[in-house]
Amino acid sequence: MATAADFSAASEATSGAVGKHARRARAGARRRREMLLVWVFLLPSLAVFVLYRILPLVWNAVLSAQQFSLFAPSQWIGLDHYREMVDDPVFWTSLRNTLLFMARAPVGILLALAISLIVNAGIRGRDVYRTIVFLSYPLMTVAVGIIWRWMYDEKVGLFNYVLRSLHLIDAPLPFLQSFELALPSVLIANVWQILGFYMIILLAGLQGIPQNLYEAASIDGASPRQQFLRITLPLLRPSLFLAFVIGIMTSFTSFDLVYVMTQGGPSHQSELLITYIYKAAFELSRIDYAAALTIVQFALLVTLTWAGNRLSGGDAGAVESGA
Amino acid sequence: MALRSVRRPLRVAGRIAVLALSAMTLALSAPVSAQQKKISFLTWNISDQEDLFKEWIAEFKKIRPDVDVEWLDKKGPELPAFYQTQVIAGTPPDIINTQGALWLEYAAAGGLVDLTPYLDREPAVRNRFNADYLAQWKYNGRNYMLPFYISKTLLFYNKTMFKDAGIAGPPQTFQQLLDDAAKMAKGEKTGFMTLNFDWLYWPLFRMNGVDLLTPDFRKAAFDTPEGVHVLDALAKATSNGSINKTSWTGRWVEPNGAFAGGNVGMLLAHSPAFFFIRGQAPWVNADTLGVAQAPGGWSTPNSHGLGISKGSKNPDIAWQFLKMVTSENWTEKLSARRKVLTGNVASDTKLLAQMKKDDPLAAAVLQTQVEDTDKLTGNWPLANDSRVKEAFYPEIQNAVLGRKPAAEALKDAEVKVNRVLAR
Amino acid sequence: MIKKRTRQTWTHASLHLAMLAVSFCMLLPFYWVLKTSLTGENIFVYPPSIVPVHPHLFYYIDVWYYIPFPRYLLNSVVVSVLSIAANVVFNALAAYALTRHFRGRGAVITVLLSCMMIPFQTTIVPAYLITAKLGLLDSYLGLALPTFSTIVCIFVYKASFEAVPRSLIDAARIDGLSELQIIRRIMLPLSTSAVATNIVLSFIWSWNNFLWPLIVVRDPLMQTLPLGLSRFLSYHENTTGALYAFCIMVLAPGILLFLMAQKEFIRGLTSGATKG
Amino acid sequence: MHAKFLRILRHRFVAVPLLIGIAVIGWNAYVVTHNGGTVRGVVLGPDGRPLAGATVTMMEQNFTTNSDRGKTMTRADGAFEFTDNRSHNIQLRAEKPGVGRSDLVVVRLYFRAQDVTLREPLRVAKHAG
Repeated sequence: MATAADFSAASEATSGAVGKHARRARAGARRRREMLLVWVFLLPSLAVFVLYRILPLVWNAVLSAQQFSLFAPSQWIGLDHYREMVDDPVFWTSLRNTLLFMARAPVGILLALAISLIVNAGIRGRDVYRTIVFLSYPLMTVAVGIIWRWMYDEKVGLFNYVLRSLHLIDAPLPFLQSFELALPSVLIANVWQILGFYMIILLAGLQGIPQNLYEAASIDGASPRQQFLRITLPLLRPSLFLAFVIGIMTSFTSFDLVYVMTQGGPSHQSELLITYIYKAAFELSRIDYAAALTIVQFALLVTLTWAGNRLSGGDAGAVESGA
Repeated sequence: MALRSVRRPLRVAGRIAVLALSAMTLALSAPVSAQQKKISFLTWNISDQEDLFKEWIAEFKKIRPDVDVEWLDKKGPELPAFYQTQVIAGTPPDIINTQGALWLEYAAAGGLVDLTPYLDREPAVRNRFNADYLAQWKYNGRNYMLPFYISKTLLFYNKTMFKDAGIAGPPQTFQQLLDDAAKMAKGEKTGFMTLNFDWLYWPLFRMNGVDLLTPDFRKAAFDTPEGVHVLDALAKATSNGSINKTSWTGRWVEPNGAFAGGNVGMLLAHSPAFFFIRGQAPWVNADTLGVAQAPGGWSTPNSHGLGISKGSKNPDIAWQFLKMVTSENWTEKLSARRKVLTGNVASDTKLLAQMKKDDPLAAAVLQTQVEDTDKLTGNWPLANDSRVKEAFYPEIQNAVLGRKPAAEALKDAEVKVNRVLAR
Repeated sequence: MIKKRTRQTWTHASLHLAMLAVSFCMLLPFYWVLKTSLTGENIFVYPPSIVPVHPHLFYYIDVWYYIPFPRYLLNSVVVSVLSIAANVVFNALAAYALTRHFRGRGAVITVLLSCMMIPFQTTIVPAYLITAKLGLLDSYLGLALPTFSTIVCIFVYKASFEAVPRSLIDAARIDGLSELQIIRRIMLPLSTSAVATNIVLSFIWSWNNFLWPLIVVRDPLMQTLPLGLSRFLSYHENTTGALYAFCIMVLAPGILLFLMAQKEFIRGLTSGATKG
Repeated sequence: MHAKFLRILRHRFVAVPLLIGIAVIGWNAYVVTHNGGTVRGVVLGPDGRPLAGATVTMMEQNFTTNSDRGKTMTRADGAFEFTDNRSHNIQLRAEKPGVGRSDLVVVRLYFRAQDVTLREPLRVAKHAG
């Protein structure tokens, strides 16, 4: 796949008849015109993100260096909040939980990849399966939260009811009340809800792969496994990368299911950074400390994604250098 | 040549601008009324009383035709987010209704108007209310809120399960409560359950003489042998199943749902829980559900108050509205429709009398709300009440769910609470 | 020959078996929500009842009358339509720009990626202050503006725009099509699955948006559907059946749109053949 | 032109909204013609025969409380009729002093003020205590 740079070079070569100087002037004009065009196209989206993401981030950054009180003027206190954060055990627990929570992204993506491959394989009833898997995503989190909390209930929950009737366990497992099982339980519920979303992203990627590549490969006698490794996976890399980045992202922003199911679990054991930020801001009325937490979380995420981007070679989902 | 090539992106930019403009005209912002004065009141998850609030607004229109009244209602977890955003934006609702101790945070930070001068000027308004309940909203001796509707914890018990386990009546002591709970805990049934938000579980400690803080509220006072004994007993009862684990991690739907399911012996909760449970439990009637004070008569109030925001542009009009709303005529309507006690002594007695005839079981529940009002606990006037809770309660969870021994948990809790109190 | 067919039927059977297991796990919680919305029973009763006990539809009718459902539905639809329209246009433009190489392209991509990392819950207060300054409080535009562009969808478009072969674009440019026409006539028709993904996702995110409308709207007439939720979580009455019926009614439009958009997914496959 | 119009009509994004629109209009038409608010029924005495002169109370049930909406008397043939029902969720109870009281019958309707005739009669029986 030729990159855009080769494109502009090619079109320049075709107009060789005109003098070199004129050609360079026209190329310069065309590049300036293209630059203007690109920025005009980017303007609307960037405007929305500046207004509703970047300015609030700046607001949080400024606030994190202040002693803010709702009803009194706030004073500058520099890095006190960051110092307080260092010896705040809940911060470290929620940070550890958030990193653990990220482990669900690959699990979810692998499951979704398997499902979308099967659904894409053209077996009968594929639309029904696709809708069923997607069904859970648009459901409101409060309903998901209450039902999963009931299913995990120690005494009357469904899981314990099934496990005990199959004699797999003797004493009921206190899923949401145990310090070890609370976070994994919420993690499973989150995978259950977000599976449909990953499936859509991967399906959109699979649809983009031209069919004739498979036909050509099967004529050459490539086995389905080889076809998968040499055609599907490479061409699916942008979608997989996108799904993985979203997976990391949403572990920092999947607030409502944890908040509805366990409010941070028994003594912060299922507390994520995002639920701790919301609690600090609105339950403890400490918006300035929450702002500092937001900045630290943002910095952490930027480094994580930059590292991920560096590891996977191509820049942000583009696959020019590959295939 | 250059002109033509520049014109095309301009045309493109023009087209995008037109699109943005047409989107803007779609903004149907609400019409701004003339210099008509306006007050607004924000209620805490009481959207079921929309008709009553409309009648409030209509009545106030008669008293003050020059004032428009706007009603807002937000669910519990989201009310602080909405209110704080409005305060920062400089447009706080004039009147705010809070539950539990949230008002303390705002009052201590100077966010609520001190109502004491208004009350001193009109003693008749002060005398409307049950003094113990009115005192709930005092901070440094100043009154910041009026009672909107009041509730405190009581002990519900499942009479059928009591009969099956051979227990005569409600427990009178902490030890008897644990023993009765142990008798009923078999299979999926558990003996005791409590709500845990806003210190509702605190009577379990207070009935053993354990208090959270020293009388001057400066230091933690719970790390005592009695404290360790109580926490240790609760931990043991939770591990052997006589206390349902959801007591320590559930919020509202699960504990009440489980009790309504009919497989929990006793529930320590406040009166609104009764109506939630009755709605879900067809088995509830005077013979199957018992109602009593917790052992020792101790209870944690969880009342709703009405206060005036400091940022309000016309506090006097807001006060006039509050006076109307807490008058006997209107509190009577609220208590009749929602079956709650409003702290207005006259209308409460009238409601109780009426309820004894129509709904004796609900009357028994509400009767407990006005008894032993001198034994209220779990309501310390702390400016940073939520931070103390955030420091204390996780350690209790560590102990009762068996992650730390009780003594160690209380010691760690004491360090954390003292650090919060010192800040 | 026979061995090949049995092997094929065996793999088909195992695929179906796998999908049935997945469907069972996905449907179980959903079935419970549906069952409770029909019977309104207390789910904490033990043993759990698998089959609904004399189900009826009257909880759905309670929900219809209990909150101003038509008005909330209208608000939600207007906000979602605004959001979808803006999403498709803005994301396609941005993605097309990103397929071109220009100075600062890497910077723009890192900015977009970093914007993805700012969770909405931390931007409530500043976003409200900005909307107030723009004078868009209590308005459809104020409600929809934050969802006018989604970074995920920009990258989905970018991936499928890059799959469009250069030759088609060069030909179009030689024919004198303007950039916008190229996008509308060539790029979008060839990435229908990306468009479908964008429509479905932006619909669901704006439709299920709960915290933002709760903060930005004071006028009860401008509230969107999810805000009716607090009506069913009120302390004071039994609304379990109605709560689940409400959740199903909020869910239904999302599923309907997904079913309709599914065809786009499949057509995306077939049109892929012409690209080669 | 005709074929093109048909093709658009069959297109999903046009056909489904159209169908929903027609269903909504049809349903509203049915609602408008059937919402007189009349509630008819029959009251039977302990012996199973129609009971005249019994008072039937209608209560409107919403989630928090149920409030009285009115009373009517049964005619000679034991039949009764309310004409002012505005709710979609009502409860009926018949009683006659000296004879007894019927159970509380919950009547759920598909829309407000739907005209309904009770299939099951209200049975007044001697209640213990």
